[in-house]
Amino acid sequence: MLIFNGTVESIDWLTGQIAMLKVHAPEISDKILPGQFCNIKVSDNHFPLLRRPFSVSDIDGEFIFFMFDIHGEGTKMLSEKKQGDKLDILGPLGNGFNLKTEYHTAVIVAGGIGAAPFPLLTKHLKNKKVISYLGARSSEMLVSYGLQNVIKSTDDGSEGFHGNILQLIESDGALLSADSPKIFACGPTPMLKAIQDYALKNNIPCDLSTECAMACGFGICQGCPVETVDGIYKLVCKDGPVFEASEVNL
Amino acid sequence: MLIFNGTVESIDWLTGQIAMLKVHAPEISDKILPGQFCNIKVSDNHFPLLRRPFSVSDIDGEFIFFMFDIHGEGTKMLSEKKQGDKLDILGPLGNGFNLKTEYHTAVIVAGGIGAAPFPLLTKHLKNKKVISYLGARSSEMLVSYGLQNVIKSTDDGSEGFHGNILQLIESDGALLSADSPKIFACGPTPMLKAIQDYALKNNIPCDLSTECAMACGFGICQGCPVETVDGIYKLVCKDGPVFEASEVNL
Amino acid sequence: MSSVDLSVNVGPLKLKNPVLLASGTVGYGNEISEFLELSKIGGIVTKSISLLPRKGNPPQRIVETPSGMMNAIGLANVGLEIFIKEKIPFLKEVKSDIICNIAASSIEEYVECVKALNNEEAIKAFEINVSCPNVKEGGLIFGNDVSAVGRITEKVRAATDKPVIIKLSPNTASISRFAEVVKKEGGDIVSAINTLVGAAFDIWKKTPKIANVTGGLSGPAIKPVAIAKVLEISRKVDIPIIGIGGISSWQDAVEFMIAGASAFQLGTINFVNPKLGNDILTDLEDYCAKMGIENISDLTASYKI
Amino acid sequence: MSSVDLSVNVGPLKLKNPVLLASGTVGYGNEISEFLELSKIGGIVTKSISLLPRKGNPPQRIVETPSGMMNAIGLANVGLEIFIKEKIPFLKEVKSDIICNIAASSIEEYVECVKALNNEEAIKAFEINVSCPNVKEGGLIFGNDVSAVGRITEKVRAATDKPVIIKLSPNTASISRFAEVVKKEGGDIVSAINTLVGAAFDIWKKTPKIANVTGGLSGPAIKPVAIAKVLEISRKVDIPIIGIGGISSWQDAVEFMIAGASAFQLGTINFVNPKLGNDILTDLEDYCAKMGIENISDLTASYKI
Ligand SMILES: Cc1cc2nc3c(=O)[nH]c(=O)nc-3n(C[C@H](O)[C@H](O)[C@H](O)COP(=O)(O)OP(=O)(O)OC[C@H]3O[C@@H](n4cnc5c(N)ncnc54)[C@H](O)[C@@H]3O)c2cc1C
Ligand SMILES: Cc1cc2nc3c(=O)[nH]c(=O)nc-3n(C[C@H](O)[C@H](O)[C@H](O)COP(=O)(O)OP(=O)(O)OC[C@H]3O[C@@H](n4cnc5c(N)ncnc54)[C@H](O)[C@@H]3O)c2cc1C
Ligand SMILES: Cc1cc2nc3c(=O)[nH]c(=O)nc-3n(C[C@H](O)[C@H](O)[C@H](O)COP(=O)(O)O)c2cc1C
Ligand SMILES: Cc1cc2nc3c(=O)[nH]c(=O)nc-3n(C[C@H](O)[C@H](O)[C@H](O)COP(=O)(O)O)c2cc1C
Ligand code: FES
Ligand code: FES
Repeated sequence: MLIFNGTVESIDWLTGQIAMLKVHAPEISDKILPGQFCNIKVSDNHFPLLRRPFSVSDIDGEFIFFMFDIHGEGTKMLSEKKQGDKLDILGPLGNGFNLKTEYHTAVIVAGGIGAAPFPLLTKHLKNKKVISYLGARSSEMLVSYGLQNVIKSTDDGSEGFHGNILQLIESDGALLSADSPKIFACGPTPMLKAIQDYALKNNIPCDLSTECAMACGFGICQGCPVETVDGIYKLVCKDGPVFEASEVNL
Repeated sequence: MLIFNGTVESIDWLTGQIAMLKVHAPEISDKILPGQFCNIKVSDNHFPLLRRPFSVSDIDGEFIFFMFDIHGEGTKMLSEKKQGDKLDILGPLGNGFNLKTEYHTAVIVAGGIGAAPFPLLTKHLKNKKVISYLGARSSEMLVSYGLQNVIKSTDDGSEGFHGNILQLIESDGALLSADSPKIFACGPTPMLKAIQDYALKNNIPCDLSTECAMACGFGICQGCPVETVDGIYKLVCKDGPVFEASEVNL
Repeated sequence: MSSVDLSVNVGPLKLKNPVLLASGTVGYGNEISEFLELSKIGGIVTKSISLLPRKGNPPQRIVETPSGMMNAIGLANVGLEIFIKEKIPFLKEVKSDIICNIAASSIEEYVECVKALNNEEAIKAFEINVSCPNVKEGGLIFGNDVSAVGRITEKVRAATDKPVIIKLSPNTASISRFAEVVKKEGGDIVSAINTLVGAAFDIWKKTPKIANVTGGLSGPAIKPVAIAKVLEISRKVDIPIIGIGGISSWQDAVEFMIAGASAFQLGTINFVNPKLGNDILTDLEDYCAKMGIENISDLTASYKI
Repeated sequence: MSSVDLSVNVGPLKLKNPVLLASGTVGYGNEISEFLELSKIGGIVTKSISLLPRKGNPPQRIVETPSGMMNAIGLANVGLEIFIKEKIPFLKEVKSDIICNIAASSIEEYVECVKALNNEEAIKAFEINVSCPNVKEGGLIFGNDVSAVGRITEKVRAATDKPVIIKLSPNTASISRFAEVVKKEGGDIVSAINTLVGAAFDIWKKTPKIANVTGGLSGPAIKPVAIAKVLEISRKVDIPIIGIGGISSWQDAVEFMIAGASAFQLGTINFVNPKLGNDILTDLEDYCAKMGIENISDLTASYKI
């Protein structure tokens, strides 16, 4: 966990709506686990005041990558960064995906910009079989950058299966027939809930990468609770963002 | 008085500290009197919230110029504008210098960035003799862009006369011996006060371009009072920024 | 899109739409009319007027703060006589509804002003400023004294049959107690909020940045406080509310209506974007259309808590 | 430059410098210690502790606002027992002075907490939070009731001989009346301010953005209000003040001291720039040196009005 100035190397638009930011960050590029995130200050004044959390999407030597879409003011400012700009980064943060459990097939389930953490995860899945389900509203939000064996769905049918990602998984069948699968899911909370239900019902180990509004990102504000099945609150930023499907009430 | 988006054409650094901003602004470029100013929004969010007032320094066809130094957050942001950026401008504002009075010699007295309005004024002084006294802390703040017959002073002696601008005027003597002079002064308030005293004592007509913190710049907030000799308040933004030396208590 | 009805009834006050321009941020309408068509907006609230002209506070009157500003104008105004003679004629011409804001140092002065203006047809309602933090005689003291606000409401009520709006101070622990007493004493509407008391120092000179020492904080910075005050009144007192405080976009305006406001006022933002009062109208219509709202008044207090 | 003496006496509380980290914005020191050397700063104020553990409010607890944020954490904390067992040992190791902040729903609970902690050497002072706007039983009600604050001060005073700091609410018309009663009942110090009550709505869902409906507004947006409150206390009551509210730079900190504060707390800014507590020290020294100030305590209430 460090605070440092990264240097913007480039911003590439992977689709009309999704950008990939490449930052020179030797301070942390060799210390990041898949599923971890950084908290980035997008302006050097009080507007916006708080940092913005982004998953580390990929690493290439001393460079780290963030995949994002324009959501509000903060992401708009981020999208306007130019090569050479300094970027105030705090990270890496959070726990990351649990890669220690036993499984043979990694099943990635990514909703929209929820694809962000998976290129880096995929790099860590060297000896596993990988299936990647990728769903989004429309084809503009589908990014298969860095993924393997991608099966797509869109809500509007503009690309791949016409329907939501759970319908895709159910109609596809590859997951249920996979050899000792483990699900890694990231996306909007309603999607995560659906995947959680599905995984629990079918008894499939499942890591959910969750989201919550954050103030600090490193455990000092108590702003980002997620309720566990025991009825206590854990912190998304410190205890998460990744939780086992059986652990939390979303 | 209009609100419109000008387009940044260029920023040139006239000295290490003083910049000249060139903006394409056909909406108003033919409607500006020397001494008038514009109120510019330097960011497109609430930081900073208020517009910033800047004198129109020069006009060239459809382009208008603003001369400024980096004072705080707002001018820093202005200095970072790039060619093609849109600039939200409200103007022209204020009364401008009074060019209708009778005089033969225009004596410009500019302190530091107070030189800003005078290139444009000088263009309007076609049939007059012109003397320009230019004073500043140091040579880095001396800008003779667009001025005629410049006589310089610096507080630190790094260029021209070593001393303040009033000492320069007194030691120089050209003003007192000038044929029917009128002073046009702009600069920090202590300087304006000194010039005001000098002008009143020597019975020389004198226009002072004053400054005041402003919220609106066009007369609706009552934020920018200047006391007249009659003890009432006038508004710097609407009744000024130019006042006769005999009219106001600075 | 014109199937959306933007007109609102704020108690007895009927407005063609909920957009008002706040007292002290629009002067008497002249200057701002260069940027917007006053006739298109719900109305304007004139700068606080007092019985006699007030010179106002010495400079510096204005200081910028993070996402806000402070002012200590000191209720500089032309006084009742000149207001009637010189300002009302202009106000008659712009076809906007005029709400006349009155500030005073005594209950008698409020009543006298209201009586003198009561026959002016151009004035649709009175907004009684009991809450200006920048005047020393009355202002803050009235605004934070429930019984004084009650007495002012009662006396002003007796002096006019035009709608009476009482403009409340946020510098209190319970704004709803004030709204309650306004209702009890026959006030028609409350407007909330006036500015928060603030101060700032120059660290090199150690002097206050504002000559009056303290000033009134306004602008986007205070919006969350204003929303909370409007909500508090809305949940506790059955009286129409005009929402004010930090509105800088149509989204903010909608937020105020959801929180309980029947109409709203644009203040500080007029200094930065004097066109907003016009621009906001289409946006409000579009929002309502998208949300399936036929009458914008259905938004008022539509919070789901 | 090291000729500047940064140490301050805040009443009976001696600090190596005036920099404190505010309750609820530094946890129990563990996480933030990765970014700054706690031993170098004046001290840290721990997250409000209550007799029993508190789960806190459901999400969403945080919302951003212009130049600020709102929170409704609901005083989530581990409770007295775990605090003593698990947190104090760590706090002992960092060589920073610890001020223990206590929140409670009854006067008895305050007293019980203070008594249980009174023998902990690591704790240098108690800060009594009578002003958290996010808890329903006590919080706001205590903080806005002068006589309740008086009674709490009196009872807590009787229960400890460590310095007693009462943390005041800004959600009141006259904060100095509260400071007065604190002084009268034997409190040593007041800290000001806690957060302002705010609210925000999602205009598409019409629901509050914060699950608790209202939250506490903090950050740069509220600085002018906090400065005004510190100044009000300083001008009216002879009691040491710890200034809090929107500090985001050394300049802001100096402004608080000029306005009357003997020390200050960094709050929200810790979330954005957790190093500030360290970085500020050299800046304060440089400022004092430039201004010819040998003891930073000379800055306190050095306003020229
Ligand atoms: C652990 C974590 C990892 C994330 N990784 C990515 C990523 O890799 N790529 C990506 O595009 N987005 C990611 N997000 C979401 C991203 O943080 C938000 O899109 C971003 O904060 C929006 O900021 P804004 O100013 O553009 O939007 P605004 O809506 O203007 O933001 C307003 C406030 O809401 C908060 N906020 C808004 N949306 C979210 C959200 N979905 N989750 C949490 N807080 C939110 C902001 O932080 C800010 O405080 C992640 C969020 C979390 C919690
Ligand atoms: C009529 C008029 C014409 C001006 N013309 C020019 C010009 O041509 N070139 C130029 O460089 N400067 C000019 N100024 C001064 C210029 O407006 C300020 O330097 C600028 O507002 C500083 O903004 P900032 O955010 O960089 O500084 P900050 O100090 O961060 O500003 C904080 C606040 O103080 C106000 N402020 C700061 N300095 C001044 C000042 N000197 N006068 C009025 N308000 C101030 C700002 O507007 C802002 O609200 C003029 C001022 C006025 C009133
Ligand atoms: C410069 C200025 C002058 C004001 N003058 C008055 C006034 O004369 N009477 C009054 O009732 N309110 C006055 N106000 C308060 C506003 O009407 C409004 O209540 C307040 O600014 C909050 O709204 P805002 O945040 O949108 O500005 C003034 C506000 C400002 C900024
Ligand atoms: C997330 C958060 C949690 C807080 N929790 C507490 C608390 O437990 N006890 C307390 O006395 N104050 C608490 N506060 C208030 C701060 O200590 C401080 O008084 C307030 O935030 C104003 O300072 P700032 O603007 O610098 O943040 C909290 C503030 C924030 C932002
Ligand atoms: S965001 Fe602050 S504790 Fe998680
Ligand atoms: S700046 Fe608003 S009246 Fe002059």
